[in-house]
Amino acid sequence: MMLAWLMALPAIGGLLAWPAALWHRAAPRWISLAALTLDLLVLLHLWSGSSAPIDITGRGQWIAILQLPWIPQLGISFQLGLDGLSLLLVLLTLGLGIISVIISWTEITERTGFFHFNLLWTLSGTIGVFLALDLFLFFFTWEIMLVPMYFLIALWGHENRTYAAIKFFLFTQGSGLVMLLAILALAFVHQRETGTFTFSYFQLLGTKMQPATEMWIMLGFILAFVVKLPAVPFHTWLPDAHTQAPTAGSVILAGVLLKTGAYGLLRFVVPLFPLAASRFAPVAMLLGVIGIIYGALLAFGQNDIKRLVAYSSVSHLGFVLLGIFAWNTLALQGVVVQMLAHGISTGALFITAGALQERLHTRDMSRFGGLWANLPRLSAIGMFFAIASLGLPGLGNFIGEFLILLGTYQAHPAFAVAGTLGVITAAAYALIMVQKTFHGPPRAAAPAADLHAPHMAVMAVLIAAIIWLGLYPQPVFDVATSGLANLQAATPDGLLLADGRPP
Amino acid sequence: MLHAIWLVPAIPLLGAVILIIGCGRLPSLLVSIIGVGSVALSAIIASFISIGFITTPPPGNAFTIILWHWMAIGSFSPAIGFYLDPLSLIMMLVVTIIGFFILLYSSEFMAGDEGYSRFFAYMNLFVAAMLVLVLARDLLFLYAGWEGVGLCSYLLIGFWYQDPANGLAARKAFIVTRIGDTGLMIGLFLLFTHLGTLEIQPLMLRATQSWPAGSTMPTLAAVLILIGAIGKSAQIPLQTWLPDAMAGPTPVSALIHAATMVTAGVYLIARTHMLFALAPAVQMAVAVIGAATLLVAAFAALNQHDIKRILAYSTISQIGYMFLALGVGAWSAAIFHFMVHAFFKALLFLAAGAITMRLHHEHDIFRMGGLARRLPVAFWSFFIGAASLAALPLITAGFYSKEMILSATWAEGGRIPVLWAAGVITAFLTSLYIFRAVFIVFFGDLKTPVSGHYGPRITLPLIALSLLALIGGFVETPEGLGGITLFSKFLASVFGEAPVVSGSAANLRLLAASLVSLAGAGLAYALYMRSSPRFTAWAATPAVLGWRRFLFTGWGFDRLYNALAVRPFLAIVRVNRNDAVDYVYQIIALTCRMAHQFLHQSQTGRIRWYAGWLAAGSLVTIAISVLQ
Amino acid sequence: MLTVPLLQPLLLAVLLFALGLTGVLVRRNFVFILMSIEIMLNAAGLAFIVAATRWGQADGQVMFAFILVLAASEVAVGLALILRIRHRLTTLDADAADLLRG
Amino acid sequence: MNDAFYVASGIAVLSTALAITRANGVHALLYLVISLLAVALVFYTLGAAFAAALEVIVYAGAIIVLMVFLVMMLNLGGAAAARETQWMKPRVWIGPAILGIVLEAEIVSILARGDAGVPSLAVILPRDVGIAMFGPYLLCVELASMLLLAALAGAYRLAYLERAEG
Amino acid sequence: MSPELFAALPFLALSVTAVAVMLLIAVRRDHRLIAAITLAGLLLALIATGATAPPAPVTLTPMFQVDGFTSFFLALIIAVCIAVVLLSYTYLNQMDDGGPVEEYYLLLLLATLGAAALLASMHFASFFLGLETLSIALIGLIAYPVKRARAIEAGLKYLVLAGVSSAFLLFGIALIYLDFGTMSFTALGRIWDTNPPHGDIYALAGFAMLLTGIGFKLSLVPFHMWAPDIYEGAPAPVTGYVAVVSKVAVFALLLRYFALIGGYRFPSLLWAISLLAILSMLAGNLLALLQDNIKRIFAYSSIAHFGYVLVALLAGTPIALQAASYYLTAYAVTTIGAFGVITLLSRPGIGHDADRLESYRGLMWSHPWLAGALTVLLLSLAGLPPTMGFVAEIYVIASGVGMQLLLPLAALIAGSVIGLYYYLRILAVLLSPAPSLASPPATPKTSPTGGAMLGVLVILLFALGIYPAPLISAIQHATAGLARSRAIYLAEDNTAVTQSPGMPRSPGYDQ
Repeated sequence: MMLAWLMALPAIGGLLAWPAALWHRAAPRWISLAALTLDLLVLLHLWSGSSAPIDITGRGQWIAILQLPWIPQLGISFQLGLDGLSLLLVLLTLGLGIISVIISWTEITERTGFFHFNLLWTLSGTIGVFLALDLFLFFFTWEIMLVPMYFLIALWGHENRTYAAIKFFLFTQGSGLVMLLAILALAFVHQRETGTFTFSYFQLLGTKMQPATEMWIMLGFILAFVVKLPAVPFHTWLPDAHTQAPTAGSVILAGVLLKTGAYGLLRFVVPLFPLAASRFAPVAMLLGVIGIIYGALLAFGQNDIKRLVAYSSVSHLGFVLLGIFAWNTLALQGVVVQMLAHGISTGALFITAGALQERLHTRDMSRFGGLWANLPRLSAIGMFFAIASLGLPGLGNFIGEFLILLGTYQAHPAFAVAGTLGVITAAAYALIMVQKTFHGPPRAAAPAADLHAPHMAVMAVLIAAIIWLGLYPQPVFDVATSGLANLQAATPDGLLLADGRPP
Repeated sequence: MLHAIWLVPAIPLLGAVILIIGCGRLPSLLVSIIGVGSVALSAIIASFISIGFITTPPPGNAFTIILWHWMAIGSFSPAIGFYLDPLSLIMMLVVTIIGFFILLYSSEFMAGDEGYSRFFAYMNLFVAAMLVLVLARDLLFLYAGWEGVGLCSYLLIGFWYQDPANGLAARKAFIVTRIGDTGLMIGLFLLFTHLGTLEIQPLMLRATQSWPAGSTMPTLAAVLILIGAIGKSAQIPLQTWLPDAMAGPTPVSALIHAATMVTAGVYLIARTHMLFALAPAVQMAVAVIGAATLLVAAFAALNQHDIKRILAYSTISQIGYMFLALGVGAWSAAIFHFMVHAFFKALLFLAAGAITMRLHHEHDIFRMGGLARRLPVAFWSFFIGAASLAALPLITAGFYSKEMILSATWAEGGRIPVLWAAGVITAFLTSLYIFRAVFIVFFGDLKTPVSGHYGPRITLPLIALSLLALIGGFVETPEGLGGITLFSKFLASVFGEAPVVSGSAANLRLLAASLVSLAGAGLAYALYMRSSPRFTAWAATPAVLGWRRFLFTGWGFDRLYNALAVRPFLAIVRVNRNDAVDYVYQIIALTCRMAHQFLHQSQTGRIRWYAGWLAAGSLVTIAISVLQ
Repeated sequence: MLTVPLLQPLLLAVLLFALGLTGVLVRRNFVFILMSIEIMLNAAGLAFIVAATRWGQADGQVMFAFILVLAASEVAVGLALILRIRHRLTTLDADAADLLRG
Repeated sequence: MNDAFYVASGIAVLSTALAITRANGVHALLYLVISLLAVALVFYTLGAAFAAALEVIVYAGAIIVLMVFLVMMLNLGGAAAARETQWMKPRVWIGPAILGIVLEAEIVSILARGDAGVPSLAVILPRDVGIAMFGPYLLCVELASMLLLAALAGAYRLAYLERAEG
Repeated sequence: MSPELFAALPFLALSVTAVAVMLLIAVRRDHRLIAAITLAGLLLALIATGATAPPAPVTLTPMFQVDGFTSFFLALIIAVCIAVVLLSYTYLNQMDDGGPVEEYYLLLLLATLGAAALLASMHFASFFLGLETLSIALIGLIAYPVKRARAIEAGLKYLVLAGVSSAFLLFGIALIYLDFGTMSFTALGRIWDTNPPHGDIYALAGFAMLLTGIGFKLSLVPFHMWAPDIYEGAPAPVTGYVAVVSKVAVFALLLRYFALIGGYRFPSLLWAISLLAILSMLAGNLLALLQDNIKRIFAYSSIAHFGYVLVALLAGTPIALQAASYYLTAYAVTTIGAFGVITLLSRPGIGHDADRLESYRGLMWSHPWLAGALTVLLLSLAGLPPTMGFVAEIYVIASGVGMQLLLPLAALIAGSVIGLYYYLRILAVLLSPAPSLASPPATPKTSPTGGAMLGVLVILLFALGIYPAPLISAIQHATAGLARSRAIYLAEDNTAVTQSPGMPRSPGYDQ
């Protein structure tokens, strides 16, 4: 039941926060903060109980499982499950959620109630995505995430918000519908196979299919996930959405929402369709490599700081795609760390960009320059995270990228070598950002104030987190291990590689 | 005692962290105490550790300590841990001691700079990262230090951030070295994938056990490591970043771009020398690259007029010697030269800094002159450094280290001693270009007014380093000159016994090499002290001028790379700034819009038209239903 | 009684139906359009009678009666509307009634 | 009987064609009446005497007369006829006419491929129709009355203000 | 009481109310009273529907049959009709063009009666009469504001086009009748059960012409052109009625008809329907794409929506019947809600409704409750959770996937994505900051009944979107009978359609 609360608390908080704005303008903020903190406590409580995991025969170890009837006529149940992988991602979600509330404290002054409602509902949907073990429920929460996010962008976004919001929505929803087709097709194939019509993840695992069928259904899933991830060439919604969203929206989008794509690939695509996934792996890895390079090239070319960070996300998540389809322990652990580290570092960069925009009223880097002199703290923090995102050892991103590439090398050396080139291009865009923004001759008029205390606190937490990830990621690995074992249990032999060599 | 080894990098790191958190608000005195003091402390600890190590060597002449396991995923378990053996001990000492002197120097040199605490923060961070690099037990941890020093190099080259040129130089340095780092990273993948560990010592052992010499795998691995080393150590073809890196403050150039970081490649190859021994072809390539770099950089140095750029090319060239030594298997010679080079090159840079700070940061040697009498401390230290660099016989440390390399090269050289010849020619050129600088800068007429004065924090390091540059070579002398082998004996547990070169032929070569460097100095005197009109006229002929310009730009490597890589990259970026992929979606959107317009216009509002469609639809429906 | 195959009266119905339809499509005057609809409905009625003849049933004629009901209703409402539109637009031109479009 | 059928058919087609092409409203309606009468004859030949009677009484008698009344009331005289002629340019009617012909050709070709059967030769008396109407079709007849009520209410509402407005 | 009479109670309630209203008009014109009586009659009919939902089908003459399916949809359309009455009362009061308003209720009742007859009909005669009663009454309703040129034009357009389509429909029925000598659905089904059809050209041509008539009522492309004009011209409550009752009733009939006669035996017919469905989904959404009249947008979107439900009809499995029923329910709730919002925002006095998209700018800030309701309705139309529209869309897609209708599904996906664009466009207008001064926000004097009704609808949308199980149970119960008759033709669920050579098949599905 705690699992349902995990999902429900933000939703309830959102429902409370909305009308609370009538009472006092700051009330929604406090309510949101309280709801998310409470949720975090629930999660930690669950985590503390993880020493006695629930063992489901053949389905791995779960920290908690919940199953309630929902639409029995259609074989749909309200089924949630928490394992190591989802635990980490929910943790990330809540962490960034709390941070988003804090950074919106001063940025969002209009319609605070509705803002926090949307923020919390997006988070609730995301948590649902990470917990859902029923494919219908998964799709339900997958869609639930979108609408509030649309509002966040369309209402509190910047100059081109409507276009960006609609583009974001169309891409995700269009691909989501294709995934829906695939989910239903899977359910029907399963019904034909076994006679039961169900959307339960556990029951659908191991459904026998013709190779062609498996491939088509898997492609339906993959489309939705790579659009969300995003992988080239389905990424073009991302720069617009990230750029136009308010800071909290960008943080949530980049930090959390993109991870749902990766999570979907991990949780559903490979375990449900191991054979097709292994056939598809080279293509996916190629897409990953293309994403790494292409995203970095585009990031380098941008003048808008948020666009730059957005394209850098494309590049970073290329690594994730690469790692997922390498499907060995090293690469998968790398994927987990990369997701967390990307969430933290990119989130922090968006906060930095948001702070800059708040102070300079532009995102155009050609109008920045030399900010170090006036805003040393902001600049130092911005540079720190730029460096983190170029993958400096000792910081979290490096661990992720290194493990992914190492794992990939064991599976497909050529892709690893190509992906490693991304390390060079990452340096190019991260440093050009630092140069254009913080270095160079001071151009903009001296802005008012450096970061204030709440922001500094947030940044300190993020810095600490990313250094911790970089120097001692073992706790993350330990938590993720059980989750990854659950996934790999579905593919006992690992992904058979294209050249037929087991990893 | 040895267990305190972790303090050596940790103390500078702590200093850096304090300075960063202090965020520029600490008083400058406190900053310098923290900045210099932490490295001093580290140097003292390092010294005690060294004494302990030498007096009571640990079993196997090596000591390992693991602080914590960085990660443990299956068999992949790199540790945050240190490995101390004679090689890393020497590196550690050089880094901490030279680092201490340079930081001491900086505390005065940088006084008054608005980024004073930032400077010390970065420098301390650098020292910490460099110590990690040399002390790391695992290749991955080494890589962390490797990237860390790269980052600090970037930060310090671009230290004066308001000038975009500095930023460009910094980025160039970072990205070019990163190209090399990528090679190293792939090398790590390969090594771990095939040998199952990244701990250096077991790794080397496994490599020798499981890979036959000359086979593909060690060759590949060695090539990848070599790429990393080339990038870091500014060897051909990745040398172009180093001259530009001189944009940073002079102490930075001294510490990072002369004494320590740029020689990390040498250390890396020495550290993994067993692997290179398994790949003779690659080892040959190391030697060839070293020899080529020697010559190329020396010629370029001859044509510079920025004093720091002369030194930069000289550094490239001198590292070429080290590579040459590595390539011929004279591992300890390479390390010996590394150490000596650290002494005299740091000295040269600090002296150059001492000059420029008194000349309002004038770097052009042709606008200096006659400084010998006005700046005696700077002159004498620069002169000693130059002598050591030029390897003036007997009295300078450079003489002994260079001799060791040249004799090893001769021994390895085979029938045609091309490599040896390159070394000797470069010795001549080295002498020529550095004395060219000496004569132009210190003699002749005073061209720029001198101001200010030196405090003890500048003179002390200069004196100390001068001493080292003179006497530092007596730990290893050729057979003909006493045959002291303290240094190579000490390293023998790492590299094995070095072969002793002896005989009259060796002494003859020794004599010849000495004459060569003296001849270079002499020629410099002839050309630049007594400016001969014939030489000036010859130097101004168009053909020569063209060559000089070509050499001035460092053999046109920058232009080549601009044309081959940088410009195409920028062109692609510019063309694709708006993301070509997005056009696909825009076309889809446009198609929908056009379809909408078309259909929209079909809604004419006319009833007969509507009825017509009704009839037509019916016609089609009937046709499909019946005639299908 | 008729002894030819029923195809022939059926063809007559089709012909009348098509003529009515052509009338709807061709004429611009609402009155003529209404008239043409009546022709079409009548043709449909004829088809029912033909069918009833084939089976010897009364149902076709019942349907015909219902069609008459529809035809009468259409005319009644239609004429009222025509009066209205004439009042508003001062024309019976069907093409002129295109306020609603797009 | 067959001859009567052919003659009546011919008249029906001809007069319908004339009805939809006349410019003058009254003329057209009169042609339509002729057509309806001819169809009534066809009904008769098909053995549907009751339907024939309804056709004459209700269709030709009531509905068309109502329309004649309307045409008179709207005073679609000479000017209107001239406008009608003007509207009847080939450019206007050629497209719809082709559509009509194609549709007809299609249906005809379909029907010709099938079998429409032959007359059953059973005479259906008005009595049979009545029995059907008040037997199985009883509720339908009730519904038809509701249909008429709807038409009545609608027409009433739509024409309501016409008196007041003149 | 005989079971027949008992089953006929809802119909009787409707007829009696209609007659009572007619008589009362003759006696005393009192808007409030007549509205109240209408409402009472409808409530009575609704209660009767609920109370009399027969456990087994009850036949009322060979023409009609009342069963669970009938009762379900009857309840739905009566409920919708009640909503329309609630909306209309204030609207008519404010319209005030000097003419009588009371006939409106009479027409509404008659139209509902026609729709009810459609739902129960088992025979072409009752089908035809129900349809025409509905149509003729609708013409009166559409053109009810006689002072509005647009309303008159809409009425006339509907009259002419409905007349033409009726002629097609009738001719089609005649051809079917000619071929088989019966007009009863069950009899037709039985004939084909004993003699499997081969080349019944007349019947096929008849079905096709019938399809023209039905396609017209459902405004499927290319029979759709009237819809936007009529939606725009008719007064907003009537538009809601046209959009919901006439379409839902016709579609429900189509479901029953198809199931009973076994239309699935005719692959070419399925082909034709597929084509109509695909065209409707694509063209409907494309037409709405940049439209700036909100009523027209809803017209186009309804075209598309019926394209979606046709996918369920094409699939024809039990799950598809449920899907179609659920979809129609969701559609009814949503659409009537949407037109409710338009009605409440309209000031009928000024001669047109609040239908310019521009007049909705910033509505979220001037009328938060109405705009909030509209937002929810739009989300439901777009098929987003947690609304009924979401479940409905999934249901329909599920039925399509179950039968591997790849081409229609592809069109469905493409159509929904295009559709999303304009729903979001409306949403963006609602949310845009300052309300424009050019067109001041519509009347704040919204009727409390209308508001309450909207509230109920929105709650329903959420409740049945989040927990649809009860409604699904009801639908399963309602469609069980139909599914049984369907099962006769589809001994095995997923063979009939896929075996037909013409149907599109997935290349990748199990062979």
